Amino acid sequence: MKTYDVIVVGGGPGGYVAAIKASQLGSKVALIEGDRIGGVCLNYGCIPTKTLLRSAKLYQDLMISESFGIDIENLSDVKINWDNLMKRKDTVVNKIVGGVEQLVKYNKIDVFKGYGHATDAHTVVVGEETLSAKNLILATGSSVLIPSIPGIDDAVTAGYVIDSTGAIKLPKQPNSITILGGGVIAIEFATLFNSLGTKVTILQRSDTILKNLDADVRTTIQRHLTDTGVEIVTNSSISRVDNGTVHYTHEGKELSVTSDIILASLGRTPNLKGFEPLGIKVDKRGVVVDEHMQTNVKGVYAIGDMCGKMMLAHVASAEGIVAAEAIHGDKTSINYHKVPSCIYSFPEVGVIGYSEEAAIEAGYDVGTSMFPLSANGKAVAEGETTGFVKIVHDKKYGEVIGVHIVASHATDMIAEAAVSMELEGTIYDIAKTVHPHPTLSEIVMEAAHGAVDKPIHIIKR
Amino acid sequence: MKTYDVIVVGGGPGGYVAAIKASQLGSKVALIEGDRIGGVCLNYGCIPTKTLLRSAKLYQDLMISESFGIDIENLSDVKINWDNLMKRKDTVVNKIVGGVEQLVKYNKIDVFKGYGHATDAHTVVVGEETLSAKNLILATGSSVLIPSIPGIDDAVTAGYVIDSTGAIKLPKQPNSITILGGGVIAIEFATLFNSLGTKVTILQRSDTILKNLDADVRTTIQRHLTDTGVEIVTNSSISRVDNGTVHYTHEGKELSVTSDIILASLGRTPNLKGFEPLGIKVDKRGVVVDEHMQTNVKGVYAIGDMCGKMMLAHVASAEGIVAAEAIHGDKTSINYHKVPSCIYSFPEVGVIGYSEEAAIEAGYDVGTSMFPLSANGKAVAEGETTGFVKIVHDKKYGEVIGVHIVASHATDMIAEAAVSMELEGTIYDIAKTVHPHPTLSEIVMEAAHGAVDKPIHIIKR
Amino acid sequence: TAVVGEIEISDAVIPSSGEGSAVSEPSRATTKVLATPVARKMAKDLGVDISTVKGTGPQGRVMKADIQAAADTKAPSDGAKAPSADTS
Ligand SMILES: Cc1cc2nc3c(=O)[nH]c(=O)nc-3n(C[C@H](O)[C@H](O)[C@H](O)COP(=O)(O)OP(=O)(O)OC[C@H]3O[C@@H](n4cnc5c(N)ncnc54)[C@H](O)[C@@H]3O)c2cc1C
Ligand SMILES: Cc1cc2nc3c(=O)[nH]c(=O)nc-3n(C[C@H](O)[C@H](O)[C@H](O)COP(=O)(O)OP(=O)(O)OC[C@H]3O[C@@H](n4cnc5c(N)ncnc54)[C@H](O)[C@@H]3O)c2cc1C
Repeated sequence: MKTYDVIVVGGGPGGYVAAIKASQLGSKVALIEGDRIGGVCLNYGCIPTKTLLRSAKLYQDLMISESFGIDIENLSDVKINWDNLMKRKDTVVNKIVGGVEQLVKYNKIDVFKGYGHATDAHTVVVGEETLSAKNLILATGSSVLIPSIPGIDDAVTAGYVIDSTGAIKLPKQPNSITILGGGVIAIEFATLFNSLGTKVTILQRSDTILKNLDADVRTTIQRHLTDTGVEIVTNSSISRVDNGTVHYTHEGKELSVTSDIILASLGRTPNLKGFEPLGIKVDKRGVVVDEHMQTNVKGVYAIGDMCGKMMLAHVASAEGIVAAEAIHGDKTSINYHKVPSCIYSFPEVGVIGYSEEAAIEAGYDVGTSMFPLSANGKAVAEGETTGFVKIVHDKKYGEVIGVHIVASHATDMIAEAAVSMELEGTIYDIAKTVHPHPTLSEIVMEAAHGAVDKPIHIIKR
Repeated sequence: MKTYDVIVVGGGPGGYVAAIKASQLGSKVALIEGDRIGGVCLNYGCIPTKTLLRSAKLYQDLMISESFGIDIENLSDVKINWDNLMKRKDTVVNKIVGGVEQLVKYNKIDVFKGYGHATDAHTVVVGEETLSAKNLILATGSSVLIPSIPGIDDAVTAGYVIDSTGAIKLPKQPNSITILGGGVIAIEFATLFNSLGTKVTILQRSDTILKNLDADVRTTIQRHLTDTGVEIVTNSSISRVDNGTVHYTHEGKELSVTSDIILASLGRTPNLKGFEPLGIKVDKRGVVVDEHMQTNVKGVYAIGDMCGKMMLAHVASAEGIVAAEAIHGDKTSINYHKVPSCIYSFPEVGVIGYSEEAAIEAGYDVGTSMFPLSANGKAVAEGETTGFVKIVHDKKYGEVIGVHIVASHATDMIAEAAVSMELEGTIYDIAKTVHPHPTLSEIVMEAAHGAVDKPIHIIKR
Repeated sequence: TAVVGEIEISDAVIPSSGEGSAVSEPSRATTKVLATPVARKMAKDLGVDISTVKGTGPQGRVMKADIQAAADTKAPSDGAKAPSADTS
């Protein structure tokens, strides 16, 4: 039996970061991973999707290169080389996973390959090995949930229905794809396939895609997707799947859509198998933890997707640091209202904090200010003018409590909002900050000016 | 004679913003512009260059599209359509200038077309009109300085030597260009022409391009330009120009370079003509003003390039707001150590505050932390890994006093640093801010972690 | 009808369901001092009670210059320099 200070189960962005941090703080750490270091994020999630999206964006720009003064004699000579697309993705993933493996090694963490299970709060068995430690950090992530729709199991077996992991390794480009669900992952895949020329249909159960996002973001993205050729059916109820055909009802009518591939993106469920003996409390979102990521069982921490707070890689990492610090005796915590999230659609989305609706509901004296991208010089120069910034503030002090950006570089831009909110910045501070010209970030300043008083660069009636 | 509260001379980003702000604060405002509203920035500077750079970036990406999994049968079928490039640039410029004209009109500002001159501190003559006002804001900008090099005047007349205004409206793409000077504008044009396939040579008098920038930024950009085919000759002394040939000495040798076009980018000089009667004080940088932008003559303000503080559009605009507020009785000012500046090279540069050298010279107890882009997942996914972030902080409280970013989206990323510094943020605050994954902005957080203690994602020995 | 999962991955905002938002509901009842991180550290360092300092930053935010000024004015007369506990 090997003894450690901390055992981390799961080597995703939650687990490996927790392990590194714990080791940096002086603990002797074991990390158990059943698949590949990097977890969903590096292997099947964040990184492969963004790698493919990079190519898709280039392809899209290339198709309209004439409007930028670059002529391609025959656009039909431009071909997506699916094999190379996949190869590049694998190269990128392997490079980054290799880097993380190096990091883990450099930080003197013992890695055990295999799926672990706990026998009690201090003992984890992996293969032939039994490990023991004072503290346990669970970071096993989540798995795709395939809902029980009549016919879906057969369609999965026949290869018609896939999940996101299948979608990043298709053997060839589908002519058409139907996406079940309208969450962030669904929208990113819709963007990817649509940009590459695949016919995309989204079937969404509720009346909107991207629910929980600010209404202005939702409608802008929904309209833009529709304008660029994606078919979005909201208020649809799926009744049955028959190979590549999805039968559904919409506004009382029985309809169906047939496509090469059906992507199920209907939610994820925490990975809890093997930890039943611990008796940790779970609710419908996932493992229940206190603000220092400790479960109801002393010395057992849980982080990342399995807690279901915000299913994002940077949240998993931040929670991993909190757990490692808690074990080390530093009581830190995360304010989830100050955590950004992104959608890598074209244009991108970056949001943080309260939506207008949520802020009102939470009882704030809410002020909002919006500034459109179409009035921004850099956006016009780049030919990408769909989008806006919306700042939600608490009128009491002018504190910024939510920022919602739709713009081609929104995922880079939201960091400004994150650091402002971390520093309890107000609309006055952002308005006063000199932003460089010409950049998209000027719209953030303009919106702040609009919240304080009057923006310079818009006709506000 | 028409009477106003404020007369603004010059309709660039300094003048038009000052005019709008003054009007928003309740003043009756006249704006005098001899050329086109928008000044150098909108018509010949920021906007046209960034519009052309957008096309150049696309062309560059397109040339390596195979590495992204997109095949173009014959790369020789891809052609730069110079006329369309120019047309797009004109369309963008006209659109933005038109927008500003609307704004000026909407803000009830009387615009007078023509070059104005002052007869005293309250009187400006433009064409047939004589205008009078209690306050005058001068915002006449700067002009290119063509140094007196033997033969240069003839070469200008013959069309071999041009300035930046000529460079954005060349009738056709030059095969080769020699750029005299190594400042920001020179580097942006080097990037533009090099990416489009023109052979570029930079002749720089001193031992480095981009002097005044942090040494790490300078060397990274210089190396990258060289690696991508730009010839950079530092420590060169130009002796004579003969049509398209520049004769220069370098390390004691007499050398020459011949190219289709020579771009003179050797500095700018303030536009002061017509304001001699005011007796305003001028030093070698430009008009001398106090922190509220007032000259030595009461009621006469000067803003923007003509003051030569930082020759940037957003500085001109910020100074315009300060002047308008000062006239209105609000004493605001600008801390130039908290003003970002950008270079739209590939990769881009965004910097703010002290360079490491300057911070040491200023007497700070300097700490620095660097994080390379090559260790960032998004950068690897995008295939653009040249760059880094460097944070310079004051060890006393950890206050961030300088941030230097080289990255494909550095111009968008620097806003985070600007707002952090405006709020007197520390390395601890930036490290604690959760940054979204995967984004380039994560390197800012990692560098802050490195400054505080240890970054997660790098092997730091 | 289809069974659709409760959990949507990388869902952007925490729904306002009980458990989720309870984690971090800000306490908004107290009046707070707007101050910069450096000003707070400096106030502690120099024994200045930050809540007594009038801020000159946007919306009255207390900046480091304000703390320096407060410390400078009190320094000559106040030799004792009782450090303030206020680090809010
Ligand atoms: C297609 C897609 C795109 C995404 N894009 C983004 C994005 O752009 N940005 C973002 O922030 N998030 C994104 N996400 C979400 C992100 O991937 C997750 O939030 C993140 O991976 C969660 O990290 P984690 O460490 O909690 O779990 P995971 O990454 O799921 O890692 C858990 C690890 O634990 C291992 N494991 C499980 N059980 C055991 C066991 N018993 N013993 C040993 N090992 C075990 C698993 O093999 C796995 O490697 C995306 C997700 C998907 C599916
Ligand atoms: C190629 C190039 C690229 C640049 N790129 C950037 C960039 O990306 N970002 C950035 O921040 N800066 C950039 N700059 C710098 C930027 O353009 C200037 O800093 C900015 O334009 C200065 O603004 P201004 O209002 O002071 O003067 P100007 O923009 O020069 O405007 C002055 C105006 O006054 C008018 N005028 C002059 N004399 C009179 C008179 N007597 N009567 C009436 N009108 C008069 C002129 O016609 C002109 O329109 C660039 C400059 C160049 C040349």
